[in-house]
Amino acid sequence: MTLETVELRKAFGGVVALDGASVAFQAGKVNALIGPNGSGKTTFFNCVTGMIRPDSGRTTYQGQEITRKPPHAIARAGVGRTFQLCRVFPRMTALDNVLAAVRPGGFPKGLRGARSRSDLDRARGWLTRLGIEHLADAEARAMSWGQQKLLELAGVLMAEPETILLDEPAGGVNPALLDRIGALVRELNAEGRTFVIVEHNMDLVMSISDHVVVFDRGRPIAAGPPSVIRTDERVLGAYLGV
Amino acid sequence: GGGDGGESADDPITVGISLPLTGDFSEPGKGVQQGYEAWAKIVNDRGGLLGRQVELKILDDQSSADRVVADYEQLIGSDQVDLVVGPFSTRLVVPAGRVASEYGMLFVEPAGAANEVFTQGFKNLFYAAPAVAQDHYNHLATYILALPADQRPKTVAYAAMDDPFAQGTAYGLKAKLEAGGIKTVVDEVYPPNTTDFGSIAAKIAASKADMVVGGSQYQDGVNLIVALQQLRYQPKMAAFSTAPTEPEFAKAIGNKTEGILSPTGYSQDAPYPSNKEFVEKYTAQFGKAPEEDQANAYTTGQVVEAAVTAAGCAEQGECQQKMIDWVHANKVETVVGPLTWDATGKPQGAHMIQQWIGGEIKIVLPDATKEAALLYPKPAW
Amino acid sequence: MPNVSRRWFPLGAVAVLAAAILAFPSLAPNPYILSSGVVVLNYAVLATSWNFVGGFTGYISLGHGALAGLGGYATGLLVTRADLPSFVALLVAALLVAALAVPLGLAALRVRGASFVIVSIALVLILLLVFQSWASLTGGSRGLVVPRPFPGLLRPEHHRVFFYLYAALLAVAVLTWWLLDRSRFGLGLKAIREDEDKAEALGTPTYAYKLIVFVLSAAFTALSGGLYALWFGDLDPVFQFSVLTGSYLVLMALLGGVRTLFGPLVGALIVGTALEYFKTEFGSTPLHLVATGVLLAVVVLVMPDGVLPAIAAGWRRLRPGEQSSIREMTAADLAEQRHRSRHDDRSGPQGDRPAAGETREEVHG
Amino acid sequence: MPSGGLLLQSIILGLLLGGLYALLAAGLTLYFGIMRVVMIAHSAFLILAAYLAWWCNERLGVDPLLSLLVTVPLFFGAGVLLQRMLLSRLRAATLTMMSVLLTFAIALIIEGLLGYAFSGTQRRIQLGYGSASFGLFGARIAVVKLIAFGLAVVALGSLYLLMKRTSFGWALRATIQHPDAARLVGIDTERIAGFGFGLGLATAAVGGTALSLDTTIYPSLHWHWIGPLMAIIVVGGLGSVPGAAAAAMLLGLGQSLLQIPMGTTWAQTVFYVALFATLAFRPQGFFGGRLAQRF
Amino acid sequence: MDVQAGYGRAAPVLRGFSVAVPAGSVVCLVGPNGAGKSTVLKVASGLLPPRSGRIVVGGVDLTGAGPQRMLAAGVALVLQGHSVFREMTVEENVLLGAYTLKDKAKRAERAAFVKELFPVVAARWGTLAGLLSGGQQKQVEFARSLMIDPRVVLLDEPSMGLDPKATTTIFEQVARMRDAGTAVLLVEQNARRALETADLGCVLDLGRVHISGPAADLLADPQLGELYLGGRPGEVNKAS
Ligand SMILES: Nc1ncnc2c1ncn2[C@@H]1O[C@H](COP(=O)(O)OP(=O)(O)OP(=O)(O)O)[C@@H](O)[C@H]1O
Ligand SMILES: Nc1ncnc2c1ncn2[C@@H]1O[C@H](COP(=O)(O)OP(=O)(O)OP(=O)(O)O)[C@@H](O)[C@H]1O
Ligand SMILES: CC(C)C[C@H](N)C(=O)O
Ligand SMILES: [Mg+2]
Ligand SMILES: [Mg+2]
Repeated sequence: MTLETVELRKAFGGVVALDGASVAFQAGKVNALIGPNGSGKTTFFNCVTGMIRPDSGRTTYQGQEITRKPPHAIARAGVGRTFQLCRVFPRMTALDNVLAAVRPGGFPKGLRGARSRSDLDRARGWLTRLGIEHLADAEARAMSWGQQKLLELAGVLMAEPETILLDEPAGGVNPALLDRIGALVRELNAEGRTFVIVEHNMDLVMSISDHVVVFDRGRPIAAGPPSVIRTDERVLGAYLGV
Repeated sequence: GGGDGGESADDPITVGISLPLTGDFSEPGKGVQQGYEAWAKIVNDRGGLLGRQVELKILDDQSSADRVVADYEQLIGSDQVDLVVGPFSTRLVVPAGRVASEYGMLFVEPAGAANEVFTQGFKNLFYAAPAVAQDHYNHLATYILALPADQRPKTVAYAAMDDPFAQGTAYGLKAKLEAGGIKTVVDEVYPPNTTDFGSIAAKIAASKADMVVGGSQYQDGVNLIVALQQLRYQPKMAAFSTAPTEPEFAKAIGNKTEGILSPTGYSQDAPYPSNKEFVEKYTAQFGKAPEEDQANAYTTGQVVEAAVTAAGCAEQGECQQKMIDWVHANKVETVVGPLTWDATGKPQGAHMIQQWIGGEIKIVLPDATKEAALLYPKPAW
Repeated sequence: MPNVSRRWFPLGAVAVLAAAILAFPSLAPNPYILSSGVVVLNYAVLATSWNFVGGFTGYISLGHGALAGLGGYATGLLVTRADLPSFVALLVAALLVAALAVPLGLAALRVRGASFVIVSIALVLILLLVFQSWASLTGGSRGLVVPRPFPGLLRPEHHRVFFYLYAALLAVAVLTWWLLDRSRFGLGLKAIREDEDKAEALGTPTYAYKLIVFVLSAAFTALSGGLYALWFGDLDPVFQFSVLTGSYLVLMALLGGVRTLFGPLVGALIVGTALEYFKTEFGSTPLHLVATGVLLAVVVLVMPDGVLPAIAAGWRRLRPGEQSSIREMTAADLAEQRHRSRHDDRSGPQGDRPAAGETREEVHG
Repeated sequence: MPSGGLLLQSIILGLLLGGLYALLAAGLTLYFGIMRVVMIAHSAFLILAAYLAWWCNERLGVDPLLSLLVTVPLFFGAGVLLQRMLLSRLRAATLTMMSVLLTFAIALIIEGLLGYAFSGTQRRIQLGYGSASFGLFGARIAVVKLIAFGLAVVALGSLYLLMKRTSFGWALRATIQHPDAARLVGIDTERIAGFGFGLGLATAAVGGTALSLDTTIYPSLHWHWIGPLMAIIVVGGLGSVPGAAAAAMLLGLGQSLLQIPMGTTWAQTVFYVALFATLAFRPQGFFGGRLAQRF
Repeated sequence: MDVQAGYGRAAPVLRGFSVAVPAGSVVCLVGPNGAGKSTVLKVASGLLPPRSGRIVVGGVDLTGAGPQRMLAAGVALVLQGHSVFREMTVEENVLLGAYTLKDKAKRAERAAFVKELFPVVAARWGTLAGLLSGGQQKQVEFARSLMIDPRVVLLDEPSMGLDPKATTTIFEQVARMRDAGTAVLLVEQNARRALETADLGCVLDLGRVHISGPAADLLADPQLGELYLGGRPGEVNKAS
């Protein structure tokens, strides 16, 4: 169990976004988190990564309690994420966007030059793998929706977190490219990275994930391998809507 | 100007001045400007100084200490004026005085009355008026303390601007009255940019003090009086510095001026020889008689004139020290009487007290120069 | 060839600039001009210090005037009340202000954007109130007179000494900015400017970063303010704690270009000179305010990125080619490229890319 | 311990002052909370209006209240022009920041022109009823202050109704929040934004006139007002007219009462203390406030 | 009625692109990221003036008209990404969709219709839209666009971020619009699904039409599949 939550609860005014969610994600697997709109998936990510504070409940990462840590500390512990409403640094070039994901390190290290050869090479490598290498020197704000989405993904990958949370990576991405993203995820997973992916694109979810957790109204209602989930009654009712 | 070498007898003597023509002190600042202009005209009509015409170079410092320094820096360093004289108000005189002193210039000033002007260690500065701020109310203090015990005001409310001069006057009086056993019931200090006097007035009115003393410059005095009147506060005695002697004052408070007291260093009817000429020529030039600010500026001119004449020169350099030494050693006859200074440049005289009576401001103290008897208790305003 | 010129051009510019600054006192025709030079250098240091916060993190502070004022007052008070030697007082004051900047930063940096602007304005106004009211310590509205560090010196000499002191301080500030700009720490700060939450999610301790750079900026600002106090001698709360000062700094930095090393310096040169010129030209009327306002408005409307970037862009437009930094590719092209890159995999894609240096220059200059 | 009389008097003064603050802050709420423009020049426009009222009174002998007939439409027009010609040119992404600077520039220009036209000298309208007052349980209420308060109530009321009851209010908010989407539902965004700004300046016209009745004015006075007004809109919750009004009354009262023990200057710190407390504990404001988002 | 447009921008995103959308039909625009799909819709809705070329709606040349006139001519666009008015309530958002509609009864009727269609919209009627989840916001946006009956609807990735149920609702509505005689220009990355609904398909790459034709033909083309539509057609498609 690498990432585990116990009874996470978060209410916004009257709306209970997370209602005692206890979830466990396994290390070295591609996990998927699915559920209807508003079921609390993004809120779950936000709580886990420290962007918002849960009302109650705990999160542990590799056995360490991370519940009330600030987001950057959680990121440094090895949990990277992307945002559903894709966020890039608009007035930086694509290359700098990716370079900015390199952790600066402490006092003397932080003053080192930001564009070392090796960092540059890695950054360009990621852009290439995501098919946006030709945009390396374009400012992020001048990119199309899907291009920004890919750029954000490149940034997270550059930081080399062990565990990567992706919030709707497929939203707005061209399907041809999506196949390759799926392949990329599997590749990285083979290198030992853990993924948690929130996604509505069932093709993608079912084809790449090892373990699927289904959310409804702020708590998991089912969990298991894709083949099981696909036929689970509750899932069909709550989510797939048949 | 041209301070360097080629000094010729028909070059005018330039006098550099920075004045608060706008901002907090603009009302009195304009008065000072008129005084200087009157002086220059009178001197020039007389044939000039050392046979040279006097030319004024006036800059506006917007009542700001930063600007006043830059102005004198420019006047002395860049425009190379021959002489400089002071701006209005202690707050500007102190920084200006330092520039002048660091350039070794004689610095006579019309309006740096507060004590701190004379504690800076300036050896080149002279205040051209009869008395310093804390002595302005001396005659009034004597008068009050001489009243029979049952008629004396028993409680006093003080409100003073956080300004060396304004506070100096009020606290000068306060020290003397407290020593005489008169109680202080309100003691408020407000910053120069205050515009709302409602709550200060409320405090004063609620204290029902017999007397109110305002350490004011100009507008703050006007505002405070209106606020007090809105609350129908009727003291037995009300004294304010500077404001009541300004020409605009009566109109500004809606002519409800009756009985307001104010110290002044100057009287149009003063018997000093040069005063008659000044009042006459000033009135001819500006269409009305001079007030205190104009007189102080004129006095400043007179002192400089005496120094230049005695030293026989007027330019930057050694001449300045000659003039400084001369002023330290001599008495100068002016429109406010004969003036002498101590080593710090402090004058050695006393102020008179004026009062608004029947819509006019009249000298009421000391007895020797009074134009009317002091109205006490003061009629309602 | 263009590569060589790109390398040597900045160095040459720095050398020319340094020479010009060092020669100025000997060339100044009179002490007044020299004193204006001191004022302009003061602005240059302040604007550069401001840019540590404004340029990197994008937090627009209108309150830096107050930090300079604090530096000035602290220096003055340490000299007058604690009898410290002037320049010891200056350093201690800068340390004190830096220390005070920690709680100030902790409070102010919690909020972003416009709220931060409001807080920074509030900082100025509240300090103004405190320094006006706490007369027993600060002298209140009457101001504070700071004794001369070199009492014997005549005024022109005094100006000259301070001119060089300021030049040295400026050099240190510019050098520090340059170091940060090219560092990883600097890139983290720029990420904060672009999207703070995102930077945080990428592992940048944004709050700590902002705080560090704020304190650094405060220290430089305080040094400049303290030096001003020693030079000028008369401190008045109304001028030490003025929103106007802060906004002049913003104007200078913006005008020159907040994302460039010499932007604030160039801005200070232009605005500082303009301010002095407006004052002497329209001195007796408040029209200098109008002129300043118009200048600011024009900058904001016409060159929101500043003079230096505008010049750079103009320069680029003059040279043909390199219109767009985006190389355009169809899906098929991309597929093919991918194919190729899979073969020469780890060697990394670092072939010839004409537009690369160009674009970077524009962004980080 | 202050006497009961002083306390009552201070409460009355505080409430009257609060009303004036509420009016002056209303415009700011409009630009800042709704249009995302930090309008530094608002108080400069107040002072401008005050000067116009003073000028009308001084030169033409017109009662300042009558000058409203001219200044309100004038300011509305100026606001529309300002928005259309200047603010609309700013990039949406940097609007908040750049508007600070742009409006700052406008403030400087106004201050400079006022200084040029009328000099830096302090001015005060001399009204026949300037020091008139009537009693209330032993306290006194100055007529001029009451008039100012009345103006504030009327102006605020109409503004509130306009924003809540007409589709103009909706369209304005939509325009600011997502201009493209607003255009796509058929809103004439340029006109709406211009009107919004004009409305804000119209409140400045009323506020300035109210202000001129009972204080001295001088060109640089607007600096004095910026801090308290900003504090009020933050405490009241950015964007909420009733919130700003409540905060204004409360802070006005607080200031007035604190003046008894602390004196005028220290009492002004109440605004900043409230500002910092708000930002620390409830950044969305204490009274109104909608999205708890940080700008 | 059809829309005719040809464009070209300085740093050209679209270089000589034309498409015609007949009334009562759905034209689906697909293409890689950055191909210019959103740009086409922005130009067609008047948000972005074209450099050259013409936009014709129902035979009337409307080149250069702003969104307001376009809307008056019956052209409506739903933006890509999130375009709710964040600090307004769901109610205000939805009703603003009918800003141009003066008839109050009609408005209320429409509101009731969209509330029924999207349960979330009804449930969160008084909430600030910015507080909704990503998918919920998309639903509000779509609901907002349903408040009027335009002649031409431009949809930019309407299903992005929506759960399967809501996606189904959206495609149903697209079909309903077509049946009511509306011309729909649909941009979708959920390309296979969209082409299934569409009558005509059009593949856009680098600002040019790569290929266009009946939707079914495009779906069948294997090369298109690899470059634009992605492989593995619907392993689990039956579920949705
Ligand atoms: N800041 C907030 N304030 C109030 N309510 C919120 C806030 N954030 C989320 N919610 C509510 O919490 C619920 C869960 O939202 P969340 O964004 O986690 O959903 P989601 O599962 O990610 O949905 P989607 O698939 O649409 O992205 C929603 O009903 C939403 O309205
Ligand atoms: N504001 C802009 N400034 C400059 N270039 C832009 C801008 N917006 C988009 N572009 C460029 O125009 C091209 C087309 O963008 P557009 O948004 O139309 O693509 P799209 O086909 O909708 O892509 P996606 O599927 O990713 O949404 C892209 O290469 C993009 O980089
Ligand atoms: C008596 C006045 C001319 C003195 C002046 N107001 C000052 O501040 O010192
Ligand atoms: Mg979500
Ligand atoms: Mg798009």
